[in-house]
Amino acid sequence: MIEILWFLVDSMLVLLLLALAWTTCSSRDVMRAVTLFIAMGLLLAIIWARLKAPDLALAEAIIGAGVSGALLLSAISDYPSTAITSHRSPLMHGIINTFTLALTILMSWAVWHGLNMSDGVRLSEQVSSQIPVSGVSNPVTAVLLNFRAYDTLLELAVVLTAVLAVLILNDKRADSAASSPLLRGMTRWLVPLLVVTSGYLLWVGAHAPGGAFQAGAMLAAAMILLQLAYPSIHRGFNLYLLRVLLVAGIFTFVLVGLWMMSANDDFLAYTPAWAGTLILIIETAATISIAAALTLAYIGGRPTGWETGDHVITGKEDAG
Amino acid sequence: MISTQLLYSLAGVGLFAIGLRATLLHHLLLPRLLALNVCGAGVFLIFIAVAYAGIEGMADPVPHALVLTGIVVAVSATAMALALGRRLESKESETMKSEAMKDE
Amino acid sequence: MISASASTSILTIALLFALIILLLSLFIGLIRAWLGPSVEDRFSAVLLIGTGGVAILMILAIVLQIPALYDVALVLALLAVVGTVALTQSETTHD
Amino acid sequence: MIDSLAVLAVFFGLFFFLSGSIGLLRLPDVFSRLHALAKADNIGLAFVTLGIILLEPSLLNDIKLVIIWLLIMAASAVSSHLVARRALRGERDDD
Repeated sequence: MIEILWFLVDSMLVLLLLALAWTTCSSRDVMRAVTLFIAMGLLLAIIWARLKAPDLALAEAIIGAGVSGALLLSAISDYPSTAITSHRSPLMHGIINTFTLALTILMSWAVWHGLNMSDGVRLSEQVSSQIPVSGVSNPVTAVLLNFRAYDTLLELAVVLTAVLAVLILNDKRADSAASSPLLRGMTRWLVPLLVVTSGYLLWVGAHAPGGAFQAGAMLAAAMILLQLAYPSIHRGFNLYLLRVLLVAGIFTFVLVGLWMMSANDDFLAYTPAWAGTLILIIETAATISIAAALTLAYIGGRPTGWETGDHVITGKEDAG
Repeated sequence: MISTQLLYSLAGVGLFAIGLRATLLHHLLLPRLLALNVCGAGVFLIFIAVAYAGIEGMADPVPHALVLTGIVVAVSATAMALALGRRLESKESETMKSEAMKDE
Repeated sequence: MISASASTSILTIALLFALIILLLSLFIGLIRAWLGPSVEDRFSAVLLIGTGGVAILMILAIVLQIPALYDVALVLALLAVVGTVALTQSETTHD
Repeated sequence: MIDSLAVLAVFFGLFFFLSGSIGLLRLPDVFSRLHALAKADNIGLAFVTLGIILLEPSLLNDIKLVIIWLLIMAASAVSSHLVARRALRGERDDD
């Protein structure tokens, strides 16, 4: 009985997901596509929760539903036409459809075959045997910042490269119109709440789902909300500080790595006794860098006065 | 448990296929980016479905960490692609303006 | 002992039924997102998915015994606002 | 006993969710649809939260659940306002 009900729940989730994906991809209007895409992000967060991946559910709820939705929506105004039309010929249409169908069948067979093969050595056993020396008790954080710290270092580099490209390519978008007083009122109590939640996610990441990425994206969402409610707030940014914050994560990471190399002969090989503290230090710096990067990506380019550094001082303190 | 894994993996394959088809069909940047993101979500779903170990069991944390990295990289790549598209759009409108000037 | 586990499984079955009904209600809401006709109609469907998602996450937290899902529900409640604000503040009005 | 009370509360909340989404589908314009949505947001989620609080033993998580509910209440009020404002603006543009 319970199995059948679970199966029903699973099939409804899958059906909803596929329907949303299909309508997102076949929309004739950009606004409709983006709205459905945000709905798909919300649904994906539920699916990660169902598949017992709460870390991912957190990240998807923040990034999929909040940050990337806001990014795409602000980008809509960059394009003069929002009607989606396909310029492919009927023949090309047929070729693409056949190709996709063939690929789908091939991949389905591969997945079916792969899942029916005998279980090899699962990495999860190795991970859980090494958790006690990792300095944290949340396995995902242990993998990200201890066992596979290289990956995370390079990931921060990828984020930095992407935001550098954004900064090189464009000036920031024109300020949008003023917002409603109710929104500004809500922002005043919601933003502190978002910042506190971000700190909570950073702290809790050591022993429960959470961590630097979720916390950083949360902080970025707070900045995006501020930007939406007070469109001219970016004029108050301290641009020197912003530059420092942008590279703080990767700088701290490399510094810790080199320090540990002098002690343990290996880059990023933490001394187990200090591992917990070191991971928290790295995560704090990474949180701030990710938040700064995503905020700049949302603004869409260089803030006013980025090259010269003399920005318009409005008396507002920099928040991030 | 295997049926749950199979169901979600096949859904991931379906998601990937839907995204791929739309990426190939559209020619505007924004819908293409959306479609590519749908593709990525399909890949993530296959990873997490394979990591799943039943209602009672503990899921494998390694794919979770990989996909977490993937989500952050995907959003950065999207931001970069949007910036490229915006630059392209402004260059195009500039060219169109200067051509219109020449015609007059 | 036996009666305790029996009542747990009855509870699980009831909560799974609740999940199915919630998903059904999301599905009905999504039809509105597909039909439109105006942008605002789609937004209200997204709002419904946000609230319904919070309810689903709460129930999943009990059924799967993962208390961390309350955090996800909290984050979803917070971020649904950011998403809606981004949607309503965006400039385009055509559909 | 507590379990059955909790399930009762959850299903009572689900009734509002289901009627909210049916309202979203059936009602004629954006503003009445938003009104239907508010029922799901406020009363529906309130009873689901109540049911989950009865099932959740940890006091800390109970507090978290109450915070989520309060957040959703505030968020739904603001979001509905923003969506309705946008819809009104669009109507004025058409004239």
